[in-house]
Amino acid sequence: MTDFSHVRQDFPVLKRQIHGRPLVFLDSAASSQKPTQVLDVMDAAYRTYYANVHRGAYLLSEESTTAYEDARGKVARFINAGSRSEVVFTRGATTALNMVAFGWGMDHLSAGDKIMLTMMEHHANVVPWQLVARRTGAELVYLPMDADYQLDINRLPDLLDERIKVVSFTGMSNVTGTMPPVAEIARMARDQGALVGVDVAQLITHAPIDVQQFQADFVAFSGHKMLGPTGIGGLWGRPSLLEEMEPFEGGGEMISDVQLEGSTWAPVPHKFEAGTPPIVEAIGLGAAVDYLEKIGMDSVRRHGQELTGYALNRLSELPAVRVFGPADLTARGGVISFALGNVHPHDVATILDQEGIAVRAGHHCAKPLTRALGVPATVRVSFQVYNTRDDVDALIAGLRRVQEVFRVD
Amino acid sequence: MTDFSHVRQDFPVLKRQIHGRPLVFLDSAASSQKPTQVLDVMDAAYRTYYANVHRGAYLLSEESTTAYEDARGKVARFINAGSRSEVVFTRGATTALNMVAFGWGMDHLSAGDKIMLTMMEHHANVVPWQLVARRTGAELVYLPMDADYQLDINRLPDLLDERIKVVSFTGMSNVTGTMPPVAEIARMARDQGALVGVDVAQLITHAPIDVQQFQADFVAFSGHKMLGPTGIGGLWGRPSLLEEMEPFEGGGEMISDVQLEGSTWAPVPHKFEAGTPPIVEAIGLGAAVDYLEKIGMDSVRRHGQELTGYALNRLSELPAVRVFGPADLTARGGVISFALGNVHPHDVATILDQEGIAVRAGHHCAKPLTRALGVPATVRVSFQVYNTRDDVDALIAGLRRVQEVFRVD
Amino acid sequence: MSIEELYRDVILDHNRNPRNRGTLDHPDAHAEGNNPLCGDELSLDLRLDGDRVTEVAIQGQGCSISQSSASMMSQAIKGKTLEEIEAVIATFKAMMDIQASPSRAGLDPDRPGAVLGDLEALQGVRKFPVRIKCANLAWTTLEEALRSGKGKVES
Amino acid sequence: MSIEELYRDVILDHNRNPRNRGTLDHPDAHAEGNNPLCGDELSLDLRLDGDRVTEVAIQGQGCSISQSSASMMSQAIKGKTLEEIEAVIATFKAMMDIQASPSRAGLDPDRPGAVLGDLEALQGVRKFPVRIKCANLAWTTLEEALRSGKGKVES
Ligand SMILES: Cc1ncc(COP(=O)(O)O)c(C=O)c1O
Ligand SMILES: Cc1ncc(COP(=O)(O)O)c(C=O)c1O
Repeated sequence: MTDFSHVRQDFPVLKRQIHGRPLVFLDSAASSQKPTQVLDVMDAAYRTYYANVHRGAYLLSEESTTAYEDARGKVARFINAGSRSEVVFTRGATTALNMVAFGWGMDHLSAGDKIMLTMMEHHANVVPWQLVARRTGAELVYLPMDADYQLDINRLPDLLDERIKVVSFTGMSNVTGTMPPVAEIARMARDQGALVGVDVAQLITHAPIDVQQFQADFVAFSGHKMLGPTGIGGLWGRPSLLEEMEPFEGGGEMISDVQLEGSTWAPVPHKFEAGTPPIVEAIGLGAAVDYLEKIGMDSVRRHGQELTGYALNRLSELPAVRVFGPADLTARGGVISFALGNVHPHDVATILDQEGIAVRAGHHCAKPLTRALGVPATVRVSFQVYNTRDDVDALIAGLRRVQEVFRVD
Repeated sequence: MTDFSHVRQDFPVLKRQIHGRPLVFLDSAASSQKPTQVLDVMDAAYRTYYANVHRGAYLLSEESTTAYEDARGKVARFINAGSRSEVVFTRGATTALNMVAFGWGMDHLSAGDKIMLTMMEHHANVVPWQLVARRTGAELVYLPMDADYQLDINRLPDLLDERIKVVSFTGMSNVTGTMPPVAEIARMARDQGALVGVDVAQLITHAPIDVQQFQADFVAFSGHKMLGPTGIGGLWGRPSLLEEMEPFEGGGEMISDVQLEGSTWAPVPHKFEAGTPPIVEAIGLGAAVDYLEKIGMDSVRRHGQELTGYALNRLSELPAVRVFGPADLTARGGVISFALGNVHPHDVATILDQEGIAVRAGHHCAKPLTRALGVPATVRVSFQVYNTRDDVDALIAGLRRVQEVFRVD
Repeated sequence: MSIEELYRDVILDHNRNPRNRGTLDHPDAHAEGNNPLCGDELSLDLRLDGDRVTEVAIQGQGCSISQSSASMMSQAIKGKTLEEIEAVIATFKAMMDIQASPSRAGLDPDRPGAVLGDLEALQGVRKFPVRIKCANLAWTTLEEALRSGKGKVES
Repeated sequence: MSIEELYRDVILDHNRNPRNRGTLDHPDAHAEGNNPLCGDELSLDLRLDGDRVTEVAIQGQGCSISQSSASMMSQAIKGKTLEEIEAVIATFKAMMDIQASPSRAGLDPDRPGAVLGDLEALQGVRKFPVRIKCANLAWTTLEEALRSGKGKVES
C-alpha cells in the first residue's frame, strides 16, 4: 500500500467544511484541486518577476520568458517529448484538439475521407471533428465499445479502411475509466496511413505518459486536471505535423513578418501561440509537473489502482449499485461511474453533497457514451493523489444514506 | 493633480530591485502588473472553493460557478453591456478577434467582399482577418494615418463602399497612443452596412468604456493589460451577432446535445466557451475590474493624461528625441513611442534596463504601423495607475545616460 | 437544513408514480424542454377545449425534482382555464424565487397546500439553489407550449 | 556589471562605421536573416574563389550588437578559406555559449584579440543573455549562406 498520507496537507481546500462536514472531494476528473506548491509558484511569479514574455529587453521580461520556457521544458520531459519545441501551450485540451482538427483537418480532409473516433470520447474529441467534417465533407466513424466497457479493437481491422485519414481517441475514458491499449491502436491506425491522436486529458494524471512510446502524431491535455491551474493545457505534436499544420489563431508573437497583404509564421511552437499566452498558468503547470514527478507517476498509478480496487470492492457491498466500467484494474484508471437502483444521479449527488461528499452526476460531456450505456446519466467518482480509503468509506456511508431517503433496498 | 500615491503599495512587484536599482516599470502596455487585491482573490479561490463550473451538483461547484458568473456580470457592467450574456470569456483579445473573424467571417465573407482595418492595428487585429481573407477570397483595405498620427477619417467616405462588409479598428493604438473617435467611425461604418468591431485591448485600461455608446457590434480585450491575470480576456458582442456567429471551438459545455452525426449549441455566451474555461482567471479579472472601479475610470483617464503630458514635456528637453504620436492629450492615451537619435531602440532598452527602467523596444506587434513610421523599431513607454512623475524623471535621466554611452548630442 | 426538507414524501410519491404520463394524438399545444446540464428531458402535450386545458400528457426522464414537479404541474393545470393556469404559474414562479420571502410569494405558511396543493412540497427546493432549474423545467416547458402552440425550450 | 562592458568602443565604432556594406552582383552565396523579436535584418552576399571567400557584402538594419557583429564577421572571414571560416565560426559560437567558460571557449584572457580579433569585444554580450541572439544573427546567416548557397534564416 503506497503511503500518500503526507499529500493531503498540501491541498488547502481539503480543509473546507461542507454543510458542517469535512469535504470529501471525489470529482477530480472534472478538475483537480491544487497543492500550495503550485499556488505559491504562481503567486510568487506575479509578486516578484511578472512581465510579458518574448518581448521586452529588460530583466523581468527575461525572467518571465525563462520561467515560461522552462515550464515548456518540464512538460516536454514529463511526457517524454523529443524536444521542448514539440509542446504547444494552449488554453486546455479542448483548444489543443480544435487546433489539430482545424489546423490540419481543414487542409487535409475532403468529401469521401473519414475521421475515426470512438464511442468513448469526451465532447472535446467529438465536436471539433464534427465542425471540421461539416466544413470539409468528411464523414465520422465511431469505434464501438464491447461488453466489458473496453474499445472493441477487434473491429479495427474492419473499420480501418484507406479512407480513414485520422484516428483520434481517448487515452482514458472520463466516464468508465477505461484505458485502451494506446500504442496498439496507434500502430494499427498508422499502418493504415492515418494521422493518430490521443486525448490524454485524463490519462496524464493517472499514469506515466510516454509520447514516443505511443508513436502517435498528437496528444492533448489540460493543466487543471493534473494539479495545475485553469487556463492552460498543451498539445504535443510530432514535428512534421506541427510544421504542416496551419496556425489556429492569428495575432502577435506567432508571426515572422506581417505585411499588409499577408504574413509569414514564426517557427514552431510559437506559430501556434498567438498573442499573450497564459504565462503564469504555464509556470503553474510546470510546478504541477514538478509536484507529480516528485511523487512519481508510477506511485500515482499504483495509488490510483489501489483506491479504485478498494472502491469497486466496497461498492459491491451495495447490491443496488451497477458499475459501468472494466473490472480489470490494469485496464482502467481511477474514475468510476455507476447507477444506484433507479435513483437519478442528480438526486444521489445532492444527498451526498449534504454529507460533504462531492461527486458528479450527468453525462460527463460524453453524451454518445452515456447513451450507449442506456442511462440518461451516471454518478461518477474520481480519485487524485489526495484521496484516501477514508474518502471511499465516506462515499459508501453516503450511498447508504441515499438508499434510506429513496427507500432503495 | 490626481493623488495616486496610495496605489503603488498595492503592487508587490514594484518593490523589486533591478540590477541594484528600484524597478521603474514602464511597459504596462505589453502587460500590466497586478495588485494584491487581484492576487489574493485568485489564491483564495483555489484555497477555499475551487471546482469546475457549470457541472457539479455540490457546493464547491456552485460557489465556483457563482464566482465565475459574477465575474462576467462585473465585466459586463464595467463596459456597460446590455446584459451579462453579451460577454464571452476568452483567452485574451487575440482569441476574441479570431473568434469573430472565423466565427462570423467564414460564413459571411466571400470573393469580392472587403475587410477594412487601419494602419494602426496590432497584429491581433490584422492576422486573423488575413487568414479569413485567404480562406474566403475577401480583400483587405487599410484606413491610413495622417501626419499627426491620427486615423485619417476624411478618407472614410471614400473608402467605405458597399463591398466593405466589416470594419475592425483599434480603440487606442498600442504604439502611438492614438485614440480614434470610436463612435464616429462606428457610425459611418454602420451606415454603410458593415459589421463594426473595436479592439479595446489598450483603451479599456486607459479610459472609461461604454459599448452601448460605441454602437459597435463587437469589442475585444485582454485581462492581463487591465491589472488582471494572464489567460483571460473577453469578447463583447451585440446579441444578434453572437446568435448568428458559429462557435470557434467545439467541445464540452458549449453544446446542447451531441449526437454521433452532429450537435446543437448551448445558448450564448456558453456556445463560445468550449471546454473548461479559465475559471480562476475570470474571477481574477472580476477583481481587477473591482479595483479599477474603486479608483474610478475617470480618475484613471485623468491620471494617464497628466502623466503623459508631463512625460511629453520632459521628453522635449532632449532634442534627439522624436515622438511618434499625437501631441493633443485628448486624442491619445498613456503610451508614448519615440526614437532617440539613431540609437537603435534595442540598445536604448538595454541601457535603461541597467538603470532598473523597463521599457519596450521593437515593432510592438504592429509591423505595418512601424513600417509606416519609417523606422525599424521604436522605444515605447506606457503608463498604468501605479506610475508616477518620479518614473518619468527616472526615464529622462536614463535617456541621458544612453546619450552618454552612444555619444548623442 | 436537512435533506428531508427537499425530498418530502409527496415528491418521492410523484417521482415513483408520475401522474398524466404519456402522449396525446394531435395535441393542441406541445413543447419539449431539456436541461443540458443534468440531462433532464420533458415532452408536454396539451388538449384544449376553448380556453380550458382538458388533457395533459407528459413524457420524460430526469431527477426526482424535475419529474415530480412535472407530475404535480399536470395535476395543477388539468381542467383549469388558461387564465387560471397563468395564476398558478405566477404563484409557482414566485415560490421558486429565492429573492422573495415565502409570504411575498403568496404562500400561506399556516395553510400548507392552500394555494398550490401538492406543489407546495417543492418549497424545500429554495434551499437547494442548483436544483431550482430542475423544478422549473416543467413550467418553462408549459409556458412555451402555451406561448407557441408548439415549441422547444432549454433551461 | 557595467554597461560599458557591453558597449565597448570597438563595437560602437563598427556600429557607426560598418565595414563591407553593400550587395554583390551575382553572389556565389547569399542568405537573409532576421530576428522577428527585435526586427533585426541582415542580407549577406559572398563571392568565392575556389574555397576562399574573396568578397563579403552586408546590408541590414538592427541594433548595435547585431550590426557590429556583422561588420566584424565580414572582416574576420574575408580572404579566408571555408575551412578557416568554419574554425572562426566554432570559436565565435563557443564564445557566445554562456554555459562554457571563456577559456573552454578557446579564448585567451591574457591576449585579447588573439583568436577572434575585434570580435572578442563581443565577449561582454555573454553577460546580457537576451542580446546573444543579436550577436549571433550574422553568424547563423553566414552558416546558412555557406550551407545552402542561398537561404533564409530566423533566429
Ligand atoms: C491594441 C492591442 N490589441 C490586441 C492585443 C493583443 O492582446 P493579447 O496579446 O493579450 O491577446 C494587444 C496587446 O498586445 C494590443 O495592444
Ligand atoms: C477525456 C477528456 N478529454 C477532454 C477534456 C476536456 O478538457 P478541458 O475541458 O480542460 O478542455 C476532458 C475534461 O473535461 C476529458 O475528461
